[in-house]
Formats: sequence, C-alpha cells, structure tokens
Amino acid sequence: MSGTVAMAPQPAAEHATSWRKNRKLDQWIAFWSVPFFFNLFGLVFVPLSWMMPPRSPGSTTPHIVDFMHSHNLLIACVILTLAYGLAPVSNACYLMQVRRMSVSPAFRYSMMIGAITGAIVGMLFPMFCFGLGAFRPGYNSGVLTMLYDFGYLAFIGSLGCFCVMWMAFALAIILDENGILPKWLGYYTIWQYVTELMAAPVWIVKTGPFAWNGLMTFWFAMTLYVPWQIIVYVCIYRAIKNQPEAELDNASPELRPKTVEFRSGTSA
Amino acid sequence: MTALIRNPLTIVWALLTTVTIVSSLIALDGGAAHQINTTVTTAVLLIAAVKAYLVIRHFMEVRRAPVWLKATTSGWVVGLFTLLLSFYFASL
Amino acid sequence: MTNVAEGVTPGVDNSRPDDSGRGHVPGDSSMWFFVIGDLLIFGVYFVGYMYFRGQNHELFLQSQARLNLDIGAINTVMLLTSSLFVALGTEAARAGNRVAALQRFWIALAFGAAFPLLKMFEWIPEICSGLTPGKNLFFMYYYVMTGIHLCHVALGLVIMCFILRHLKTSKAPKISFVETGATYWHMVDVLWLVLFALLYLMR
Amino acid sequence: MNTRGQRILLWTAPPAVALFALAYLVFPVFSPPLSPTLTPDQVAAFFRGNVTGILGVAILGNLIACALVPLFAVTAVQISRAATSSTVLTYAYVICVGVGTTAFILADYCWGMAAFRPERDPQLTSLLNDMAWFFFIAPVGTIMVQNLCFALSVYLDERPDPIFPRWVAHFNVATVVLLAPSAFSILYKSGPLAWNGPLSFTLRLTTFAVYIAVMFWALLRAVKYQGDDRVVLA
Repeated sequence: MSGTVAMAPQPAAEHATSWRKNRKLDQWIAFWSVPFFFNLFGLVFVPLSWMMPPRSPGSTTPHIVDFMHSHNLLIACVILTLAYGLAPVSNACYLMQVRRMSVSPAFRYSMMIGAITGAIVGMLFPMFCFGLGAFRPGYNSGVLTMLYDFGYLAFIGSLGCFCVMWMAFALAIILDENGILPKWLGYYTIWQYVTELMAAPVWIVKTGPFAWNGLMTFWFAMTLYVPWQIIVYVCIYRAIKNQPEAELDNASPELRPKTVEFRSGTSA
Repeated sequence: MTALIRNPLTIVWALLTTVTIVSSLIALDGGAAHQINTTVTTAVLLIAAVKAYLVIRHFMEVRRAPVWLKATTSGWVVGLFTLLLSFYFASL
Repeated sequence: MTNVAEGVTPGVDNSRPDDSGRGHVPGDSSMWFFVIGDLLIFGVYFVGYMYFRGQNHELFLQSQARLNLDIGAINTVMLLTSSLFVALGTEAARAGNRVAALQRFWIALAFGAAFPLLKMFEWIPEICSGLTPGKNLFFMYYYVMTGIHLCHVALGLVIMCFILRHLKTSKAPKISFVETGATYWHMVDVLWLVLFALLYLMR
Repeated sequence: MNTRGQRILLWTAPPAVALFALAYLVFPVFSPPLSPTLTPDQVAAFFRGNVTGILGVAILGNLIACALVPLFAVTAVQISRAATSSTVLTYAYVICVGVGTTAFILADYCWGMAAFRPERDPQLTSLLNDMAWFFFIAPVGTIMVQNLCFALSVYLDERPDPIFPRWVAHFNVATVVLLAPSAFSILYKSGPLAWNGPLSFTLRLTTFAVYIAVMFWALLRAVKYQGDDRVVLA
C-alpha cells in the first residue's frame, strides 16, 4: 500500500486545486486503482507464492507437500484477502465505458454477474486452497494434494464466468455505435474469451501441452491475455479522457444534451 | 446457369474440390500403411497450402485488395507451411 | 493504414468497389484484424501440433488411422461449396441482384449447416468407442482444434443468418456488411483446409 | 417518484440483524470461538458433540445469508445519487456485495458440511473447519472497498445539499481500518490476530454490527430527505 500512498500526495500538492476539481475524479480514482491491483495480484501469485507459473500437475507427492507447506503462501493469502476487493473496482471501471455504449444494459449486467461469480471461484478460493495447506502442516499428503489440485484447477480451469463476461464485453464493443472503444479491441476480446474455452482440457490431462501448466493451455493463453489486459487498460484510459464534460452524470443541466435523459430515467 | 458455371469462382471451386479428392486419394493410397511417408506429407501439405491460397485469393477477394493485405495473407500461407514442413522434416 | 480507412466508408450501397490502383479491402477492416489474428492463433496451434507430433510419430500415426477420412473429405467439400456460394452471393449482392444473392446465401447456409451435422456423425461414434480427448495427445489436439473450429463454424452460421435477414429486409443492403460476413466464412474454410491436411491426411 | 420501496427494503434489515444475532449467540463454534490450535481429532470430537447446534445454525445461516443484501442495495442507490461523473462507485459497490456475500455462504457451507457427517475422517472435518474460518474471518477486502466506495461518493459529491452527513463517510473509513486486521488471521494460530483473537474476531464482528446500525440510521435519514429526487442508476 505504502507505494502508491506515498506517490499520490506529490502531484496532488502541486496542482491541488486542479486535481480536486477534476470532474471525473471518481473514475480516475477507480482507474488508477487498477494497476495497483494488478501489480499486487502479480506479486501475490508470482514472486511471493510461486504458485505461478503453475507447477506441474504430475509433481510427486513429496514435492507437492513441500510446496504446500511454504510459509509465503500464507503471506500471499493475506495480501490477496486485503486486495481482492479492488477487482470489482477495476471491473466497475470497465463497466462505466460499456454503460456509455449504445447497447442494451443487459450487456453490462452480464459482465457484472460474471465479475461477481468469477471473483471467488477464480481468485479467492484457489488462493485459500493453498493457504489452508500451509496454515496447518499437520494434514496428510492426501488432503494436501487435493488442495493443490483444487487450487490449480479452480484458478486455471474456471471458465464459464469469465467467458460470459468477456463475451458480453466483446459484443458490446462490436455492436456499439457510439465508438467508445475501438472495434478491433472487441475482436481481440473474442480471442481472449476463446482462450478461456481452450483451457478446458486442463481437467482431463496431467502432462503435455494441454495440462494446466502446458504450452497451449497456459503459456499461449498468457501471451494473448497479458497484452490484452494492458491494451484494454490503455483503451479505457483514452475513453475516460475523451469523454466530453457535457456527457458526465454530474454535468450541469444546461450542458447536458437531451439524449442523456433516457439513460438516467430509472426509478428510485 | 451457364453464367454460373463459367464464373471464375466456380472454376476455382472445381479446382479446389478436385485437389481435395486427389489429396484424399494420395493419403488413402500412399498412406494406407500409416507409417511415416514424406512424399504423402509433402504432397498433401503443399496441396493444402495451394488450397488455402486460392480461397484467400479468390473467395476472400484478396486478389483485389491493397498490397499490405496481399502480403500479410500470402506471408501467412508461406510462413505457416514452411514452418510446418520444417518441423516435420526436423523431427524425422 | 490510410487505405483501410477508405476501404470501409459505410453505406457504399450497391456500388462496385473501386478497382483503381490501391485496391479494396472487402468488408470491415476490423474484421480483417480479427481474421489475420485468428489465422496467427491457429497457426500457433498448427505448428504446436507439428512439433508434438514430431516427438511421437508412432502415436500420432496409429491414432490417425482411427479417424473417419470419408466424413473428413466430405466435410471439406461441404465447406468449399458453401464458401463458393457465399462468394457467388456476395458477387450478386454487389451487382444489386438481391434475389440471386438471397438464393445463393441460402444454399451456402445449407451446405454450412451440414458441416456440424456430419461432425456429430463423426464424433459420436468415436467418443462412444473410447476415443475421447483424454485418450492421448493426438486426440486432444483433434478435439480441441476441431472443437474450436466448430465454434467458428457455429458463429459463421449465425452471421450468415444475419446476412440473409439483412438482404431480405433492408431497403439498401450494405455490401460492406455482406463482405464482412463472407470474409469470416472464408476464413473458417481456410482453417479447415489446413486442419484436414494435418489431422487426416499427412503421414 | 416515491421512496416507499427503499423504505420497505430498509426495514427488512432489523429482522435480518435479529436473526444474525440469534445465529451468532447459539452457534457452538462461536461460544467461545474455536481455537485454531486444536488438533484435527479435537475438532472432529467437537463437531461430533455439537451436531444439532452447528447444523441448525448452518441451516439458518444458509437461509439468511443474503438477508442484508437489501440494506446494501439501498446503499448502492444512495451512492448513485451522489453527483459524481459516473456510477463507477455504485457498480464497484454492488459487485463487492455479491462477492462478499458469496464468501460468507462458503463459510456457512463448510461448517454445515463438517456437521453433516461428523464421523468423517478428522483430517477432513478439520479442513472444512479451517476453510470455514478462512472464509468467515479473512476476506475483508470486499467490505473494505465497499465502505471506501461509499465514503468516496460522499466526499466527491458535488450537490449543494449533501445526501449524508460527512461524518458517516469518516465513520466508513474508520471501519475500513478496524476491519483490516482480520485478514492477518491467516498468519497466526494464537494471540490477538488469530481467528479467535480480540482483533480478528471480536473487533471485526463488533465493528460490523455497529457499522450496520449506523448505516441503517444514516440510510433511513437519507431516504427520508430524498423526496422527489431522481436517481441516476444502472
């Protein structure tokens, strides 16, 4: 936490007035929490717990037991439990742009529900599986290998929720007529959710390119996913930046064009 | 009807179908033993490359497309099949 | 990239694409972004398949022997024919001949719809006789690659229905929309041609 | 445009809180909270001895797991009334509620599962119990973000007549700080941060109870003064 907290006040002090007066402050705060979250997320899963890159599903039992006993898994768990609430913020940040599109609200609701279901099964539960193993070293190896499998399969093999979420995102971008996000991003997102489908074989095989640490199911999916995440992020940044002031929810009534009316006409 | 048959697209299609049957026959004939057979593999892969090229060129109308699109799609066909064949021969 | 922007000027109703000089990008340029990316992604799969095949020729050859080459070949012809009619339909739509375009797209749809149907006739007996994706690496590749391809086919059929509806109902059909869908369908065809050679034919 | 619906939903909170209090008071696992230092055999023995109580509360907990959702939903509506540039805070809040509630339900499942077949291998009963405590005590991330979203919406609100008094926002920030120690319960088996310790258990549950009470009052007030105000939602 200290990293960003220490960073924030400096620009704030310099442009104290302009910073506070930014009309899109809520969106910017949400937006800048995203890299913070993803860095933590990466930190938790890679250098701290070494859960990622995934260990082999075919590891020998002593190896698995050894890994499940590493204390760092617990520290990773703590950081994740503190930070996983930021995942909804990043999703909400993306949802704001989908909300501006000319598509039905059903798209953003689908994304929202996907985000809700995905957070536990794809993030918290797997991490807890590893944490539980490290928490009580007394468990026998059968329990530990089960937790190991459960953790990896839930983390890598959780498919449907993210699939629907990114499908709705892709479709919204492609069908949108307001040009909020570039069309090619929609097509890129289709690959992203098809790679989610490609992860299905991890439930079947324990070695080779389709295992959960395999060339096809993991590494190839990652080479598509990581740039995608960064590109989405940059596109969202530009979308927030380019949103005209008159279109904001807090725009003064005289600035607000008539078309915004129908959007905000929801009852109490 | 004759216009349809004389249409260049139909001629391309006839060619594609013929080579599909030919390549199936090659596989059935030369590859019946289900053993490594470099002749069969080279033949069917080259035929597949030509087929892919024809579809891209004529059906997808890349023939009339700007140079960058021609270059990218042809590059894909050439690159892919070069890689496939070299991986194949390297593994023998 | 400037060519791209010019190629997709919307609402180019029934006019012929300009053949002068720089050429014409058929359909939406972002669809081409998708097509080229998809070709590359499948390319990675193809090369990966070849690499792992090279590790164990014996296994792949033995497994290959259990595939149904007949259905594979028939399906190839189905997709080729479907592609032909899509191309012919696009040509007719461009020439402003809506009746012919509709007719050809219907035929294309019928041939395209036969593909998943035949695929089921191929898959179900295989799965019933124990040739599941877990059997070995060849069958894993076989099901994953043909499965993803089948998803593409399904999406293509949906797109084709939208094209049909567009040609039927809209006052001035947008040729760029027809071209976009056609481009996608031909890509599905191209991918199958490579898959057919890799999975069924090569030795 | 009236606020009757919001008021009805708000008043489902007191009975929900009463049921939660009942569940808390009769839950054998909480009186006193089971120590993390117990061996699997001791845990299994405890579950064998308290099947009725644990299973009963697990069922009750399952039934009322989402009982506070209406309160949170009304909060979301009030957040969306704040004059900010978008509803990003509302959306983040709603997703957080969904995620946090799921974690609670999983905790409830695990305790219920342990009591359902108490003759199970003690290792597994102990594992279910550990998992339940993990999901019950540790995942404070979502409620922290939830409260921060709420506080931000109050701080950033540009309307001349604020929806909430500012101290409600300060209070929400304070709860974030008070809830945070629970996350560290994963690291310790004894002391104040262990899952049965005063910081992880007592402080967390007390904070949550006070938080619900304060929010209930604040929301009643906010809805009362909402009047004909339109709500920008969704």
